[in-house]
Amino acid sequence: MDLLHKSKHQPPLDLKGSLAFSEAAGSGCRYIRVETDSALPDTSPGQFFLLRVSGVSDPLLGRPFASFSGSGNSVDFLFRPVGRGTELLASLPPGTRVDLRGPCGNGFPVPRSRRLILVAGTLGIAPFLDAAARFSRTLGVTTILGVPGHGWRDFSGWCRDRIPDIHIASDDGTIGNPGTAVEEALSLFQHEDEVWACGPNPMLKNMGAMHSAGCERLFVSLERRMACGMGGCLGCSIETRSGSARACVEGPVFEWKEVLWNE
Amino acid sequence: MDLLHKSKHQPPLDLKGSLAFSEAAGSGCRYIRVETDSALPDTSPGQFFLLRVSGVSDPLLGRPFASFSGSGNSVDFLFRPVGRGTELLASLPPGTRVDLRGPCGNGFPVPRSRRLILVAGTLGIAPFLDAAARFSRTLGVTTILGVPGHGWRDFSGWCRDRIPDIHIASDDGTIGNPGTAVEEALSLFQHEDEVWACGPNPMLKNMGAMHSAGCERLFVSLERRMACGMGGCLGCSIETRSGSARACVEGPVFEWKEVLWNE
Amino acid sequence: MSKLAGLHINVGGVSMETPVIIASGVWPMNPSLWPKGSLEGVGAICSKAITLEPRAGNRGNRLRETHSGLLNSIGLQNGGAVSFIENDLPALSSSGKPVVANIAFETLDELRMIIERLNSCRDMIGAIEMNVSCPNVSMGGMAWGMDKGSLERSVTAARSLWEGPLWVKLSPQAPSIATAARICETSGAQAVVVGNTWLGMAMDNDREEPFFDRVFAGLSGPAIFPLSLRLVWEAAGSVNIPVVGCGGICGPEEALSMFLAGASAVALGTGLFLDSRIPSSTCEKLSEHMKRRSIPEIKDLAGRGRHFRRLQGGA
Amino acid sequence: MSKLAGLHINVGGVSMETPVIIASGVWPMNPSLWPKGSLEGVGAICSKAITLEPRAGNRGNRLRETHSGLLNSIGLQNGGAVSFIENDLPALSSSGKPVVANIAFETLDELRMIIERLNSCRDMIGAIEMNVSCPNVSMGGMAWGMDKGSLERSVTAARSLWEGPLWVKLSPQAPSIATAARICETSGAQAVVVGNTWLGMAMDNDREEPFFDRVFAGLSGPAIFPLSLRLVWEAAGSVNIPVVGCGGICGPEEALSMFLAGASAVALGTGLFLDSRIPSSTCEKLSEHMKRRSIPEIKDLAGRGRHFRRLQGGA
Ligand SMILES: Cc1cc2nc3c(=O)[nH]c(=O)nc-3n(C[C@H](O)[C@H](O)[C@H](O)COP(=O)(O)OP(=O)(O)OC[C@H]3O[C@@H](n4cnc5c(N)ncnc54)[C@H](O)[C@@H]3O)c2cc1C
Ligand SMILES: Cc1cc2nc3c(=O)[nH]c(=O)nc-3n(C[C@H](O)[C@H](O)[C@H](O)COP(=O)(O)OP(=O)(O)OC[C@H]3O[C@@H](n4cnc5c(N)ncnc54)[C@H](O)[C@@H]3O)c2cc1C
Ligand SMILES: Cc1cc2nc3c(=O)[nH]c(=O)nc-3n(C[C@H](O)[C@H](O)[C@H](O)COP(=O)(O)O)c2cc1C
Ligand SMILES: Cc1cc2nc3c(=O)[nH]c(=O)nc-3n(C[C@H](O)[C@H](O)[C@H](O)COP(=O)(O)O)c2cc1C
Ligand code: FES
Ligand code: FES
Repeated sequence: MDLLHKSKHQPPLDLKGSLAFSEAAGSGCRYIRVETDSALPDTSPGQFFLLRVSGVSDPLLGRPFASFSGSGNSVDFLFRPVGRGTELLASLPPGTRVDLRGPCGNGFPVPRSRRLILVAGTLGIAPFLDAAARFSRTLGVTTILGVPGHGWRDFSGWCRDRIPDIHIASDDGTIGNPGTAVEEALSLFQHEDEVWACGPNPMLKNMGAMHSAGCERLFVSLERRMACGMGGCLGCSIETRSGSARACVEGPVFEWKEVLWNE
Repeated sequence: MDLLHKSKHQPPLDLKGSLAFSEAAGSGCRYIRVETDSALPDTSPGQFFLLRVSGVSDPLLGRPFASFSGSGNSVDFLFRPVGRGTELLASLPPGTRVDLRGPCGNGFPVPRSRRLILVAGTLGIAPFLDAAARFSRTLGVTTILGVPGHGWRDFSGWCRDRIPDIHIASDDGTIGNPGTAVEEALSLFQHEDEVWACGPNPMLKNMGAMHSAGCERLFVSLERRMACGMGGCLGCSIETRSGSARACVEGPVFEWKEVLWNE
Repeated sequence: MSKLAGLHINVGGVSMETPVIIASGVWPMNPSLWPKGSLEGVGAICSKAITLEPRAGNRGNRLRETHSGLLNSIGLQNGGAVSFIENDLPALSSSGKPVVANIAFETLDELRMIIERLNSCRDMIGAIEMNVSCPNVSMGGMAWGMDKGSLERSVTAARSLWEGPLWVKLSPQAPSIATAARICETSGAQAVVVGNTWLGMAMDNDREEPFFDRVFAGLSGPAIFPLSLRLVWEAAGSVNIPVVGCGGICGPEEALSMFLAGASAVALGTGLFLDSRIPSSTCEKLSEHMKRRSIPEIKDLAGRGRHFRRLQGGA
Repeated sequence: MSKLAGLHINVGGVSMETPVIIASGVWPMNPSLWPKGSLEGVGAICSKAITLEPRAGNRGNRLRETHSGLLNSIGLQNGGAVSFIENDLPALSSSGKPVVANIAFETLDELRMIIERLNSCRDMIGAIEMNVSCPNVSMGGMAWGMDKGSLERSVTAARSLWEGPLWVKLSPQAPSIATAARICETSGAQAVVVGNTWLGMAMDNDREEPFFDRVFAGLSGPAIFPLSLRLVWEAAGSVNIPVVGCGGICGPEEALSMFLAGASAVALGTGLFLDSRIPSSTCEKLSEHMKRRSIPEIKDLAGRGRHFRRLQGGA
């Protein structure tokens, strides 16, 4: 299968660590740092870790979260409590022992264009939080955050504190420009721009409009429930033009065109 | 059954709270405080709480621990990691959410004698930690701690810091007087002393020697695995002369003579 | 009690204010031991298993925790039918909740004699729940529920002796829960309780011997919930009498799943060890779900998740 | 590798450096995806189920976590026998660990054709593991393991076609695991794997429909351990061929319990999702236990917990 963007795939490591801090990131979201007992390998934007509480079997499985600022013995995550696992995670105090498996997945490919547009739907900003800064040293980087509306004001502010030139769009028009992240991206798109997107599935599907607008390199990071994070269980499969792919190995980042959106 | 020492038994409450601190108490033992969201009822020495981590089902059951310094919205426990549940508990950082059920059980009866001897085997000191101070205002109180030996030096020190006139005995003679807690108690016993004991089963059984020495009021706090802590499951039954009794309702404190030691 | 509006239901002849039952063997029989407010949301209370003669229960270890589960080997410790009727029943019954008398027996003769005793206090008993599923005794218990013939004989016998509501508590170990439930229905049971604990075991690794004296023990608690839910789905698909869902329900969401799968009521066991307020929070959740979907009565909730639209075809 | 001293064992014709097997369906077939060091302590690797033709697996949700458990409905997604032989087997086999080929079939004809294909690469295959226990497909799978007649027919057929070691992976849903294991033994199987996932289900409460398209799914993970251990105890008591304990083993203590109950080897599935180093820590624990008890060889550990001294009499 030709879906592996990186020529040499590195299997994930199983690491132990502790929550170093857990802070509010606005609108119910949490910003957490894990300090690992042993050194982390390098990670690239779009890669992720499975995170779970150590030593207990409920919750059982690690939950996948995009990592950022990962280096040495610490790695950061940004998440929103949406279910049992994330709600529990949000309630854990610093010092709690956790298991990490990662970095998993392919991550985004090395950019080939001179300009990069990063398009995030709400928590989809996570993989771009340091990518934006990292790439803007050498490339023109435009970051877009789309949120549903006023409930997301604090979170939008938190993101703007980190990416001052971020473009924010809200469906209800109460924060930043009115409209969706995709519309915002279309309005900023210039020929030859490379576009990366991360967010809810419907948004990613709509990103297809970028192709129509002439975008040649359009990559999206997809979400699936996962068990192993290393290509064993086939629980995370995604239908692509090249056949069934695993979000945790051949993904989570796919070329938009590869994905069979209407499966 | 005439085993209920207290005329009016109060069923336990289900409370939520957070770990306020978790400190080393020497020799691997932990001293923790739980701050509860709502006010605690009064507790008496020998009563206990079932303690578990909130919101998860592994570990499933609350673990029974004798409470001390319980008042208002805070209650303290002293424990030793001996298995999965206690090891996990020892690793939890302050701020961790916990469920409490209690106070459970009968506790020790109101002392009738003018002198009270409290006999503890290692962690059996827990229910006596504030009883010693509380009763010494009105009674002559002698507290005895028995430990196996030198591995328990730090823990013995921790106990002495709280009960300066504590008598310590160690099996290997390396801490305090050589010998067992029971031997120590026999040597300090005076006619009409009331004796309370808490510790491992073999020690409690040996406490029978106090009777031979003339002790009339001898109470022991027994341990059993528990599920409900409120008399429902019959998992904690103890054979007594009056029939089967529940350690969580008719106990954990029994008159030594009531217990069928060789069941 | 407008919180409970719409939650009233009649399950197999027992009229209950809510469809949440306290399962057998987990709750004190003496009301003075019940935590304050813990009956809020409770629709009925099952007794601990009653046998003809008093039983001391099993020796040795009785409880062992597993991952999200509890193995128990209590062994039907109880004071016998006469003591139940004299000491427990009046108090239980004065709580105002229907009392479900859970009965266990080794022989049909014993079954007959227990029911005769209970007939003497018929008005204090909401229903008899035949326990043909206890894994923790060597005779009687589960054996009655494993075999079609003995299940039919025992339910038929009970039916002919007892005029009140008759429920049967089935064993997850029955080769087919659908068949077992159908036998109960045709033999005159008015409801089936699905199910009891699952047969498990634990090893004492240090002593290199089984942890329980009787080797096997019954597994309850959240661990078994997905298995119990499947049994309820199967049983509800095969009978017209109500199914009481039991096994691993430790919160409102799990209770709701049971109703959607076809249960008309739920029974809570191990969950009450963790939180005595689950009946109350379950009722709140059920009310809320019914309100959101404009479901007027709880009985209309039973089986709503069975009309699903996806194809069953596999790949 | 003195850490592994005494752990060598021959299980049903397969010689393994350790008695710890990677169970079917949980591990990548491509060794380049294996985490560094993760094969430490591993004695053999099972393939994902192989069917004659490629299968796309099930649509819709495939995974759902439960309390200490995992429901899966993967549905035997695989590239078919030919692709296995050409793409996966050579790499798997070059790992140096015996490869156990897990095969699933709908008809005896299909069984025959798969085995014929595998016969062409006999030397790369440690054993065939007949999967008569997959709950996630509509035909084949579990159906073969539920009925005495079909179990006997299929094992006998496989035995006549395959000269190498033959294992059968039994279903926890079999009415009697002891009977099923005995049928395998008399039909020529050299080992039984006990067992596969337990049939469970989950409800999507918001959508009011079953969470999985196929309604039922297979439950694995720590939740089922006490149930699997009981099955192993029963199976080991009824056959002389080795029993491989599988189901819910997530740590060294559980693995040790399986041996004491009668298993000659263990297979790890869901546990590997949590920690890829469990095979290694399991081997350490086994070695340590054996040393402490002066047990020279792992084969002497199997069943040591069966000679218990307490009475079985109940109360
Ligand atoms: C590669 C990858 C990277 C991700 N990065 C982030 C991130 O940086 N920040 C963040 O907040 N979230 C991220 N997610 C989503 C996150 O993993 C889920 O929100 C989380 O697993 C939900 O767990 P839960 O137990 O709270 O939810 P559940 O109670 O299991 O489910 C609640 C809801 O979440 C959905 N859900 C469950 N698991 C997943 C999943 N694996 N992916 C998507 N939706 C899921 C369910 O369908 C349901 O709607 C990522 C997911 C993937 C696959
Ligand atoms: C009324 C009462 C008061 C107690 N007070 C204290 C206290 O103040 N401080 C303290 O350190 N311990 C106390 N204990 C003991 C404590 O409850 C157990 O150590 C704890 O439950 C073990 O849990 P675990 O999961 O770590 O052990 P497991 O892994 O379950 O078992 C480890 C070992 O502990 C034993 N054990 C398990 N449960 C109990 C139990 N309920 N009682 C006794 N032994 C058990 C097991 O038999 C085994 O030997 C008390 C017990 C009771 C019944
Ligand atoms: C400690 C204990 C004692 C039990 N005693 C009985 C009993 O006497 N009769 C009976 O029918 N079921 C008995 N059960 C089974 C429960 O009523 C219930 O069916 C089972 O535990 C599954 O439900 P749960 O997972 O909610 O606990 C007992 C269960 C436990 C845990
Ligand atoms: C995601 C997943 C896929 C599985 N696929 C297969 C399979 O293809 N063939 C098979 O025989 N068993 C399969 N199993 C069952 C496991 O091999 C194992 O028997 C079962 O999960 C119980 O063990 P565990 O609790 O250690 O996981 C699968 C299990 C899981 C979780
Ligand atoms: S999560 Fe297991 S294959 Fe992707
Ligand atoms: S712990 Fe349940 S009766 Fe004592």
